[in-house]
Amino acid sequence: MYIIVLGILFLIMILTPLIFKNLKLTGFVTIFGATLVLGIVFKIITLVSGGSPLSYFNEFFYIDSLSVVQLLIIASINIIVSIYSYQYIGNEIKEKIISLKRGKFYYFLFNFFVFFMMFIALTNNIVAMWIGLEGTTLTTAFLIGFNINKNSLESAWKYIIICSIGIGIGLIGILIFVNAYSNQDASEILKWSHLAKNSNPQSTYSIKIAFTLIFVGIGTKAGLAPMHTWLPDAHSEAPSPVSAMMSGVLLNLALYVILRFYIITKHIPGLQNTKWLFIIFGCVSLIISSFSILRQLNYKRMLAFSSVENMGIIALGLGVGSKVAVFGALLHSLVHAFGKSMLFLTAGNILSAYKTKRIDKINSLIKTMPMNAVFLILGMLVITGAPPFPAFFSEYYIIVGTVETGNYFITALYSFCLLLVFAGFLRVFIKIVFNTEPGVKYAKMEEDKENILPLALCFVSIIIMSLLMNGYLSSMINNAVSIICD
Amino acid sequence: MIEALLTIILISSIFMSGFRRIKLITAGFIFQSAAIGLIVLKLGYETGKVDYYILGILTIVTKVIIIPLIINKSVKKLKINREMELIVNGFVSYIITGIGIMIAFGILNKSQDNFLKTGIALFIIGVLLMVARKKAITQMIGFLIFENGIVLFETSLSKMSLVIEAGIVFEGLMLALIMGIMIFHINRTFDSINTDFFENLKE
Amino acid sequence: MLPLINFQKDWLSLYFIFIIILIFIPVAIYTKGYILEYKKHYSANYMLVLIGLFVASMIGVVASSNAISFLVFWELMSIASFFLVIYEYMHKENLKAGIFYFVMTHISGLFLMIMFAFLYKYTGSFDFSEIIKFSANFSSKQKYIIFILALFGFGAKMGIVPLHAWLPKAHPTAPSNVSALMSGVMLKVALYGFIRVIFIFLGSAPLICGVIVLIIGTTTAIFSILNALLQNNIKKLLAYSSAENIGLIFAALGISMILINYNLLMGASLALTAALLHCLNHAIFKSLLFLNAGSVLYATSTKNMNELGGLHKSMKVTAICTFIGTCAISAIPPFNGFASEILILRSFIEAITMVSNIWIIILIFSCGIIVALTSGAAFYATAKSFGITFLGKPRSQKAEHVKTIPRSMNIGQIILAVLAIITGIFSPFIISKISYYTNNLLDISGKNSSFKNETEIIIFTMILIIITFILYMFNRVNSINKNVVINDTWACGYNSDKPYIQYTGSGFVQPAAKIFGNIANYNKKVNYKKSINISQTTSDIVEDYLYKSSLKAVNFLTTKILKINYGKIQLHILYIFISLIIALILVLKFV
Amino acid sequence: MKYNLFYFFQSALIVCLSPLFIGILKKMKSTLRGYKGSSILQPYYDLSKLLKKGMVISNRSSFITTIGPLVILAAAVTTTFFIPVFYTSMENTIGNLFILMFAFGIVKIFTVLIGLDSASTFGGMGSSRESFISMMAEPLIFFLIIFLYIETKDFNVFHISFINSKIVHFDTAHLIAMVTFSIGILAENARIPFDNPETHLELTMMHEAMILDLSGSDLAYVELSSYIKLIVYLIILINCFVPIGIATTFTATALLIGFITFIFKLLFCLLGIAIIETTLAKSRLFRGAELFPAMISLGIVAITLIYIL
Repeated sequence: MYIIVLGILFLIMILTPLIFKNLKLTGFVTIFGATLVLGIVFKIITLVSGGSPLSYFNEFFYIDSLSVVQLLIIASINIIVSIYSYQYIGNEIKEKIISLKRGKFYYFLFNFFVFFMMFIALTNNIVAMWIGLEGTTLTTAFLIGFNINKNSLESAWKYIIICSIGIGIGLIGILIFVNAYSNQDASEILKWSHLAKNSNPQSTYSIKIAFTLIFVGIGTKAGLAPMHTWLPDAHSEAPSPVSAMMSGVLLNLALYVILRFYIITKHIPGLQNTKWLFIIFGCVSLIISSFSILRQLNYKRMLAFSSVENMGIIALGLGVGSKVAVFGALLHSLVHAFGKSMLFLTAGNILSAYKTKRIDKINSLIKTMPMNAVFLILGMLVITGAPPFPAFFSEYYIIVGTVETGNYFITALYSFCLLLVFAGFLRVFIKIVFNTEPGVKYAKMEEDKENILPLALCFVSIIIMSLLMNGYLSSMINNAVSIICD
Repeated sequence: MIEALLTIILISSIFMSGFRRIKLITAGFIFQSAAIGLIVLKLGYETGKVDYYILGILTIVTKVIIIPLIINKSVKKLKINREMELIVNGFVSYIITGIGIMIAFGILNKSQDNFLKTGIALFIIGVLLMVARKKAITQMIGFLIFENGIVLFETSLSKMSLVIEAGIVFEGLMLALIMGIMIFHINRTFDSINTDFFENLKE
Repeated sequence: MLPLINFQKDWLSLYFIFIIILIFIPVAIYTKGYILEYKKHYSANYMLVLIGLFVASMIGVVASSNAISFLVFWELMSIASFFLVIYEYMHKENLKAGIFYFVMTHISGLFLMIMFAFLYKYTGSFDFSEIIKFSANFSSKQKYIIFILALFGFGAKMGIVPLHAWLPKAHPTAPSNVSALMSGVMLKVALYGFIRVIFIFLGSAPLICGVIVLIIGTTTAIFSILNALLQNNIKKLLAYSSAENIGLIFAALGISMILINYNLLMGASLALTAALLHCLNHAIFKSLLFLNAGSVLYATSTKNMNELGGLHKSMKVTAICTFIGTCAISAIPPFNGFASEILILRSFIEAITMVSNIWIIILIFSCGIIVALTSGAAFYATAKSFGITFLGKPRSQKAEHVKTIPRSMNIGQIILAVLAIITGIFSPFIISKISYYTNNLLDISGKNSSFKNETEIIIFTMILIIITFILYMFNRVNSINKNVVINDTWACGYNSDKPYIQYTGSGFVQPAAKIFGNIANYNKKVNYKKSINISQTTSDIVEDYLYKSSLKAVNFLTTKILKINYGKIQLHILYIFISLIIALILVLKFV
Repeated sequence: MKYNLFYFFQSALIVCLSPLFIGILKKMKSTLRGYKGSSILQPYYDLSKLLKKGMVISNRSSFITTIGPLVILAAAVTTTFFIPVFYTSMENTIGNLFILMFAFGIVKIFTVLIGLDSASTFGGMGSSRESFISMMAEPLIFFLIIFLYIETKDFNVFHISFINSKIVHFDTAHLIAMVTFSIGILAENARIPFDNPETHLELTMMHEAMILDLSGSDLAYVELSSYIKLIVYLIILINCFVPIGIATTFTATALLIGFITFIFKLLFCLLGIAIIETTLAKSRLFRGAELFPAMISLGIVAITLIYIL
């Protein structure tokens, strides 16, 4: 029932830009649709909150607590970004940067993109998950190259080539994976819910290979280093709302797909050590991204590296595997989605006001764009894990997890990387917000107030999250943790 | 019959790894895709499953007709005929391909599944083309070879429903389309499709 | 699993809450006037909110009964103080100092996070009461781990060498009321944490830990006071002096830890009391001195004491308050620094006679000698700071044309000055109160023998006051009908109006610079071009060597790692396959 | 009460007699140098002359100059109440060595600040050097306290002299410590080789430089306090290290013997200072400073001797 409603909603949202000429209407429909989607997701959350999963259409769609977390992220970031896009696209058209046609094209692709993500989170079919991921690649490739110029085309090309290869490897992995279960009922083997319960594949050897392929392949899409190379380019060149969506949601979702396979793999006797894939790639991501953050000249690029870092943190948390750490990882994926979207959207505001992505060209934001400056600082605090924002807890739980399981070296490495990231962020954002060149007059900019609502929404949701930490949120995440750990 | 087709695939792909002329590579690709399509159809004939027929037809339609058309169109517009500077020259490419295939077959020596082995050979050649060539269009063809490998894999391993298979193939087509469009844009903005010009995003 | 803010009310927490509130009240009064200076360029509300948050979070840290809420408040404290440090953001150096400070405090936070994670691992709980219940069961290896983490975690916040480098940067850049809070209170909060972890959670740390603490404390004290000596920036001098006092407290804690190991609980209790008392005293006099420095800054808008001088005429109240603060910090009876300084030295001496291990004796003895030298140097440094700033003749226009200070600032200073005297004279009562609790902590309540004769200071003060009074009366009688001539100072017949015939701050410490200059990397350059011109520079050697070389290492790695991100797309594709192959090999090999 | 009264008497005696001892010291020096010298009562004459005179005050001076001399004198006088002179007992509750030593801190800080107060060149120089020397001397004082505490397990001067008066045979450590402390006394009281109390040559003086701008009764107070300070230090030296003969019972004979031995010991000390001051020249500031590390290593030797022997 809900699934059908969702499908119809998305159909309407996707078709509106194709049918109607009025861009405003499209924007409204998108926002309205996003609100309805969020409402439905909330309804689904209440249905699932008891712990028992829902399934529709012969278990083709399957919603448990783990997917609920993803659904929540997608739906809420979607509405925030939709609101942002409304103003953003309007401005771009007003300033004659893009044509009306491209504006409509944007909405078409954007809604398609969200549809695919929703599809990944809802589906139970493991190959369908892959199809969803591939679909996001297809739609976002154009979104990244949206402003057709040298930089964006280069990044889009990199994105499409690297991600397609990754996804292709992932598909090979999935094929081998499925093949390893060929002893089971043919109509059931593509269903995750079935595989998670039956842990007796034909050969564990091919499961090993398959999982590695899936991990590396889809890990490319999730932005784990050293397969992350597309990410900084793509995220820095895409329009800011798209970067927010990709960084906050898409990366998470790719990791979620890996996690689905990991849950199956983990239950097979003798394969528990596959968790080291998470840990090693998490650590490599952490190291590479944290060092890279230190010397960036482009703030959007820096945020992109921070996404790599956060993916590393989440992967590490999942890999460490103790309940505390997994809780931390899931919580972190939630916080990161909101925090990073907030930062990217703020960066978008700054970009549209200053027309430059270079850090050294922007000074004294607190004078020129005070509201955005405040959100930038808040976002920085959120993303670097400062209390009372939930990222502090999530990062801390992962530390606790590493200590608990005795991986002291990883604890040290992890903390060191957190420190580096913190230093890098601090250096840049404090410089952007507060640095005052002597003798320069800083006047308040008009653009400051234009697109504040989505930022405020992001921040409010983060605050709500910290308030709900003890109750609702933690019970929801705990349900998800029990799916992973038990 | 299948053995002969597999041979065609292997030979064409090994030659493709050293070709410089894009038209030749495209031709190789067409041969390869056609062979794969035929194999799938043959399998369908043998097993009597509708899935195989549809997969085979889809493969032939997209990879033998549509994608080569896109490529040719781009090539005509772009006036590029050949790879000028190779990162790994033809001679070495052949050797690498040979060694790679040898190792892959060596690892899989216990398996009797020739599809699998051929698929892996295709992966290796696809990757080689993507890594060792500079033109965006060659990279695209490399990726398509890679995808052909996936199709071979699929036929050998999977038992999926039709919708899913169609989805996979359809998305392959979409990807090729998007790549083609992108190459077109790239050529227009960069005046070249050489990936050497992709250096703007260095900080 | 998640923080429930649940406060605890044991004596240690209450004592430190008492310190925080005691300092906060006068500082708050002071802030009312001090903020006027900033109203032109910066937002006053912003500062008030941040100060409120800062103090609240410090109280939160001290009152937490749960590791998570401890850490939350700890980080909040760091954040609030960071934004206070960069309050005057229009100066670039302030931003730099602030960032440096925040990074250092983040290091501290990370160490603490790991430490509590370890405690959680060992005890299975984040709750302090649960941890205390477990405290007897820690193995010595566990104790070492916790100790090292606590040392770095709290140490980075306290400013022990070599983690002190943020202190002399952050304190001068922060507004003075904030530096008063930071130096007077925030450092104490870190000490609180250290005491709680080492003395209450672990019960007794291994001997080596005590030795390490003692050595680090002493090194910190001597290093920072010698650096303080050579500073000409008032607030920088005070910042270094804060580090010195923390070093003293730390050394006393070290003594206490050593003695607990030998089960010499009497001496341990004495040393712990000394440390706790010095926390209170240092909080009072250091915040007083920072407020004074703030007043000077407010009135003359310079922190460089070589531009000051003669302020006693225009800023009477501040001068007297600073004098009291100076006396307190240089351990002049009956001001408060004296009481704790004596206790610290006494705990050193008693430790020497109590311990039987000759190597420990030699260690304590040499540390004691250094601590004594430190207190001498502290006298030197503060005499310099007061004398050069307030006495003599104005050395520049800035010192001559002085803004009047709002009354609330004066009130704030006076309250603290009075506190410094009261806690000095009545220190015996405070000591007995604290020692009651430390004895309880170490399970030797009832046997109160190590604190006799402490009331002597009251007798001393009374005699001193009586005699001063008698002499004063005598002087009044004596000076009737005497003519008093007020004139310019004699300057060997030269025109004495020139202020530069006076000693400057740098000149004042020249003897020490000559002998100990290396420790502060002291350099003197004389230029003979046109006019003779002497420039003297100092820098922090720890910062020069340790910090800069680690920065270099990070820079090097960054350059190398950055290369991974940029390159040809073909290479990036190769990365995927290389990592795939490596992952496959690893998985097939090890799983 | 009786005891307390007696202590008061003792102390008052010290206050009154210290100028006399200084006079004796000066007389000794002039005799050693081979000229007649002034009368031993000369310090009294000087003081009374100064008290009668009017004052010249610098227009730059602050409250430090106003109250400083008085407080300095008061602090010096107060210390006399905390030391045994020729009678001691174990019942006394005041007399903590720490308080004594830190009380001299009051004198020190005021003199240093007076030096800076009048904005003259010499004052700053004197203050700077005085602070430097006292900083270097601080470990010595600390060492003294450690040593005495190790010997007697007490911080109280009265108790220390009571306990030490029983010692007949002094060991090496004790003697080394005594020498160390004697040098400390020279440093703290601005005597040769650290400072020359007689000259007013600007390059050499320390103590005199600081009080250069004082005059009249202020100068008298400071001079008197410096006399008292020297004598108090000497008394501490005498009564802590060689308290032989000090009265430990409250009888007339014991007190008499105590008084006589005390006078002798004090005169001996003064003679020692006189000899040092006539034979040595004032050393350079940094030469003087080098003495301190030497003293500290001596102290370490002493402490180690106590523990090892």
